[in-house]
Amino acid sequence: MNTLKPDILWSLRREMVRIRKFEEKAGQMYGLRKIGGFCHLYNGQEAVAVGCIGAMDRTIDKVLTGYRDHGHALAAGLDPNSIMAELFGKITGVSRGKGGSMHLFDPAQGFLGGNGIVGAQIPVATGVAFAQKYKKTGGATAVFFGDGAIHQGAFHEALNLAKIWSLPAVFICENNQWGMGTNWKRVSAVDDFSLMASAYGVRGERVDGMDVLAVRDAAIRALTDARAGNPVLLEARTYRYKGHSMSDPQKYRTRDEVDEYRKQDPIYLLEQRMLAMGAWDESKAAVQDAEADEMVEAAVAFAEASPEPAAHTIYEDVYAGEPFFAGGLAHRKGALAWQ
Amino acid sequence: MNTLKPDILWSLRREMVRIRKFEEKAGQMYGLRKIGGFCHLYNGQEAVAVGCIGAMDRTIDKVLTGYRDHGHALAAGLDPNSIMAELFGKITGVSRGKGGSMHLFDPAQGFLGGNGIVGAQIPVATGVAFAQKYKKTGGATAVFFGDGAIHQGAFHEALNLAKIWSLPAVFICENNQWGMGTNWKRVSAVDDFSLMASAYGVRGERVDGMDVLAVRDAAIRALTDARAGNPVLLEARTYRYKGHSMSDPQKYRTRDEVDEYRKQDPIYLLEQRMLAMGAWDESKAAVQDAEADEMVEAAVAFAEASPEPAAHTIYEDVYAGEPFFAGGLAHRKGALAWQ
Amino acid sequence: MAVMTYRDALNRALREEMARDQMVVLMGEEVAEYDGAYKVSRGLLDEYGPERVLDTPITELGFTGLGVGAALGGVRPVVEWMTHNFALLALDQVVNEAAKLRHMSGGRLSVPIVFRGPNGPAEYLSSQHSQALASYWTHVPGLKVVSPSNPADAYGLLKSAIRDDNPVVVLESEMLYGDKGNVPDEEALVPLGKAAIVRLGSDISIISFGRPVHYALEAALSLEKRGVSAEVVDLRSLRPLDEGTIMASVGKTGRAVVVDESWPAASVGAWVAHRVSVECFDSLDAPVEFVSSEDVPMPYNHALELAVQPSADKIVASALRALYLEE
Amino acid sequence: MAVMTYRDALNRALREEMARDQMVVLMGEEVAEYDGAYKVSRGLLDEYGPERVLDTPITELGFTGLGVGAALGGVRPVVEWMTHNFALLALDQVVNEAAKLRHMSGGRLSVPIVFRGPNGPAEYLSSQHSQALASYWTHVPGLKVVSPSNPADAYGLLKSAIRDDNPVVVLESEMLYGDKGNVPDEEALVPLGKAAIVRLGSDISIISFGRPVHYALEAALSLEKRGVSAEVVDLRSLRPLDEGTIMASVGKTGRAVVVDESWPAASVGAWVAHRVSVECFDSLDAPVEFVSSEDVPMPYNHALELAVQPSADKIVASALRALYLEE
Ligand SMILES: Cc1ncc(C[n+]2csc(CCOP(=O)(O)OP(=O)(O)O)c2C)c(N)n1
Ligand SMILES: Cc1ncc(C[n+]2csc(CCOP(=O)(O)OP(=O)(O)O)c2C)c(N)n1
Ligand SMILES: [Mg+2]
Ligand SMILES: [Mg+2]
Repeated sequence: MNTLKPDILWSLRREMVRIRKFEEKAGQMYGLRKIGGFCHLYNGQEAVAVGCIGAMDRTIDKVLTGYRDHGHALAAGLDPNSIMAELFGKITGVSRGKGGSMHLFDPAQGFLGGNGIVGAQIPVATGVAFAQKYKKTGGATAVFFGDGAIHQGAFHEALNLAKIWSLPAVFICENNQWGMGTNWKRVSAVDDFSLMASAYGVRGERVDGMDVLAVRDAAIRALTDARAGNPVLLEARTYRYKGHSMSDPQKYRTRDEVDEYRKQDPIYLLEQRMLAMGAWDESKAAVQDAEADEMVEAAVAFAEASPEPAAHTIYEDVYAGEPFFAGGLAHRKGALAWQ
Repeated sequence: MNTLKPDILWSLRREMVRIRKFEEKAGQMYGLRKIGGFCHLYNGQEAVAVGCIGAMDRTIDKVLTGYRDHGHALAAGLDPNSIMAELFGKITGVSRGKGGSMHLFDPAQGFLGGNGIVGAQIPVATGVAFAQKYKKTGGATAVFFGDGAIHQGAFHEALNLAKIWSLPAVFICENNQWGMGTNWKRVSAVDDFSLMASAYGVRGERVDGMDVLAVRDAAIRALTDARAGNPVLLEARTYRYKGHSMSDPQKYRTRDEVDEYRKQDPIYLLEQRMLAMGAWDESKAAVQDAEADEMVEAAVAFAEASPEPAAHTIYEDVYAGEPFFAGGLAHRKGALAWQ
Repeated sequence: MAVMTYRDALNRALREEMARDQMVVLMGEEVAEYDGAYKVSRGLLDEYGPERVLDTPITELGFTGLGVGAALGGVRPVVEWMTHNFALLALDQVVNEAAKLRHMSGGRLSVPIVFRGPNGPAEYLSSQHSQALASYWTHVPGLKVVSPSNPADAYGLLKSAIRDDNPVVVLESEMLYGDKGNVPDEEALVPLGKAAIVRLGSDISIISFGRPVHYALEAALSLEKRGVSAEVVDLRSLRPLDEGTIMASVGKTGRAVVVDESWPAASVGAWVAHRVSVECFDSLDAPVEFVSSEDVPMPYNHALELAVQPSADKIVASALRALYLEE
Repeated sequence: MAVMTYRDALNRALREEMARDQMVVLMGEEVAEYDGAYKVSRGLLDEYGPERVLDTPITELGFTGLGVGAALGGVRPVVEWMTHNFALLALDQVVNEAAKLRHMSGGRLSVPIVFRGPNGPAEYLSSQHSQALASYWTHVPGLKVVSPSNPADAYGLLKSAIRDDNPVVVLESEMLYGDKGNVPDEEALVPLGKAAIVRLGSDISIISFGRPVHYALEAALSLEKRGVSAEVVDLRSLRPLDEGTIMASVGKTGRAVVVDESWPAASVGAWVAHRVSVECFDSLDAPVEFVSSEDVPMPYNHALELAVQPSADKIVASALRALYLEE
């Protein structure tokens, strides 16, 4: 770990800062009602997405996650402008304004969402890994899910399948300690999720999810195993700073608890590490920060300037090929009347 | 174990013989087309139902199982006449001819089915245990399921719930080594299901499911734990002699494999044990066998003599209170026309 | 009469039924310490304690099945689904267990359970979180299904549902939780299986349930301005369906618009429209109009998601078509 | 032309499509070593090997979701559900993933997958194993749904389904697997979305899909003996629905009986009946008759289970009613 080249350290910092600043801005834009609905921010958890996805081979590997997906999408290289435009519901958004915050996608970057049903991405990702193996692409799939999601039957069924079919999948439980207002310990029979790996004969590992270098190391090991046909379960112990979604008053936890975790902030931790290693450079950091600010501002400007989707687009993207409508054209005419 | 009173040994033998003979007869009746559909026989697995259910307190405890339920129903004390009548689809059947082989019930005996959806009984049974705890009945619930069922998400979700809510439930995986034509090892990531207990922080134990005394011992321990709020997972390694259901040609296994297991036949094993303990009595055994034969013959006679359900009964047992029909009485009249 | 929100009316029903019957428990995601994702269960944990108000893990199949088993065991569970969208994971336990156990056991078992939670479009949530799934429950014999459109019905139907010995699915509406209305001060049950005429009229019947009843009432006001007198029927109960009230209304008006916020094919609305077409064949002066959501998944963009759903304008247009008054 | 069973016709379709396209794989419970619970996949393991014909554990949600992901990854999976009854456990992955991923991603993702297996009543199986669940799939935009009633359609529709870039649900019928019929020797695709007139007639249209098409044909023969000429429309495709063919037939005959073996409420049959009532309002001489299964779970007893289902006799009675020839 200490042998990491400085440019890797800087690149990890850059990715985390970009996510942090993007999320802060998304929060602001939500406050201004530019963004609606459920908007789940990733602040505090940056090291997990950045540590894992940064360790992947973006030409062949694939990433799936849940609804708290801005961070993973940015780490996977999605265009920030198109992400912000999606949050604004614009036609220039990654999902043409149809998906919103929870449903970011970009197959060109190997990023397959962005899923709103807790745990549903786990079997889907296992299938993506199946395709990688079947097509002998050499790639692996990483799937992220929460401490709440791990109890879903989908997790159990998927891990068994991944193991018996030797699929190149890495299952990453981001234990941010809360599933909405429920502390993970109240709904879990075990206090270490990596233990669950033993029920599927796969390797389980717990990693400090605030330490991007530790996450990166664990991810490299896991990806190596996965590529060899040995799926892995990682638990990344982390923390979310913000409410579950923008509408969460967070009465279930104390400010002290949040502050305690902020002391282990993943960006701060990495900077301390860089300092200790003699790889720190204040002015370089300032440039990174400024670039991230610019990226975020540009994204907002792009989203603002982008047009709304046209009414007829509601009928698009439903089917490959010709669209069709139950009940015929009468319905179609009715809907278009609003325009 | 060796301190067991002879009358308990005889009663265990009696129950197993009754089941064995009932199943042989059910198989014959199926051949004669008195019974239709899926009919899953329990031959070979008798020690599991008898060992467990025999260790339960039938006044407060509850039993649930899957579609291979004749053995559990008999062990739970259901009237053999009404079971056979149910297999014949008669109105005198335990389920009034509506359930058939897979859906035997008798709440008066604490026997709550009889479920056809693989694994679905596991959460239901967990809820029955919830009711026992909530109502402070002191009872526990035993739920039986197969080596195929353990991979269902329902298992995972239920065990976690049972543990975090300290429910009096005993989960018994009857590993008869085949899920239809699939050998359990081909679809399982682990080769010892009791290991899976560790993912839920519950005690797991593997027991020889051909040895009724071992099963009984394990069940007594498990029930004691369960009553104290500690759910338990048991794996009973057993074997089914017959096809998955009556229509299964069993091409997936050799006669040798079946014969090998017949050497460890649970009834034979118990008899050897009794012989070794000096508790064996040939004439007493003959009386038990004759009584079981009589029971089975009487059941067939009862089923044969029982009337078919009347046509209007299709509208009964759908709702508590007044029945009602989507589409009104026209449909109702149409159906009754056949009578 | 007190004015209260739909949310508080549901809360009051739960509170009263839990006070009345020790066997009533509430379980679901975030129902206890968080007071409910939509605050329907506010204060119930404090009042009835953690044995009767239980936070579950996010395991819809598991805790729904657990509820079914608890009902078999004599408890009367109210299972909250955070939304009906997530209940698709639990569908098997409702359709194959709750709805069938009485039947499969020849009447020996009883499953007194309520499944409830918000159903139908919310706002800015895209397609996985904005679906109207009434048809999945209404299709199934063995279940009862209700869909209150206002606080008094929310209160009265939920109370009846809890007391019923059958599994009852309650379709609430997230968008109605904050709506206010009069609720009687005294206990007032609304029977399952009875529709309500929420507006009298003579020229056309608008038949709906849940949130779109409000669009229907709005449309009726618009129509009034054009000299058309619209009667509005709020089904309240989808199973059993109160065909008597529906057919009497259409028999009188001779014209019908059915409104359902779900997709059109194999929907409750299409079923009601079909029944009206058959039963009122001789009195119908025009084809039954059906306003559903568009036959597409729900988009995130707000203008688009509104365009996809039924609206007062669409109902007016349909009513005018049925009256041959189309512009 | 060769005479073959419905089962073998499906088998041939799978075999040919697997030969044509390396990306086609088959997965499900017992599909490989056991040759399929209903032997639809007989011989495919031997021919295509364990990488393309995969036995899954009994985990409907898991392997259905895995199939969806494999489709995202460029494989073209055929997922066999041992029966549609068990698919209720997998419903979420079909409705919330397969049907919506294209839409939620603004068209960036494609989910070319087929879900297939027997649907509808079998014999002596009671209520959890004898259900007709067409409406659950047909309700959902983003899916296509087909239901072949004979070997040639089974062959041609399954081939088209595998080649389609959308998720397609195929409703087979256990009771039809052994039925024989002519299937062309050359490759012959049946397009998705096209109904077939399987019997020409002039007095009444009987509209159905899947197994009840056979009851409809039987009923047509009986009706013929009474001097009534019945046309029989086999929908074949439920989504998209071929309204053109349906309405042309009813427009000609002026009378319709819709037959669906599912429960009546919120069903495909009621939807079709509704559409006919609307589109053929001016040409209908009688209310559209609808013969569904009774509104009850399926009993085990054989006489009862037959009584619950549609039959030729029930169709004849409905047709006579529609013709005002009721005895
Ligand atoms: C199947 C399903 N059930 C419930 C929800 C509502 N819900 C959304 S997020 C969430 C909490 C998930 O917690 P966790 O898995 O820990 O992820 P985190 O939000 O902490 O990232 C819940 C209950 C849902 N979207 N899907
Ligand atoms: C959810 C579901 N999937 C599939 C089936 C079909 N099926 C019935 S029994 C069975 C095998 C079950 O094997 P196992 O759990 O080992 O029990 P056993 O039959 O050996 O007692 C299958 C696949 C079903 N009934 N339910
Ligand atoms: Mg969490
Ligand atoms: Mg087995």
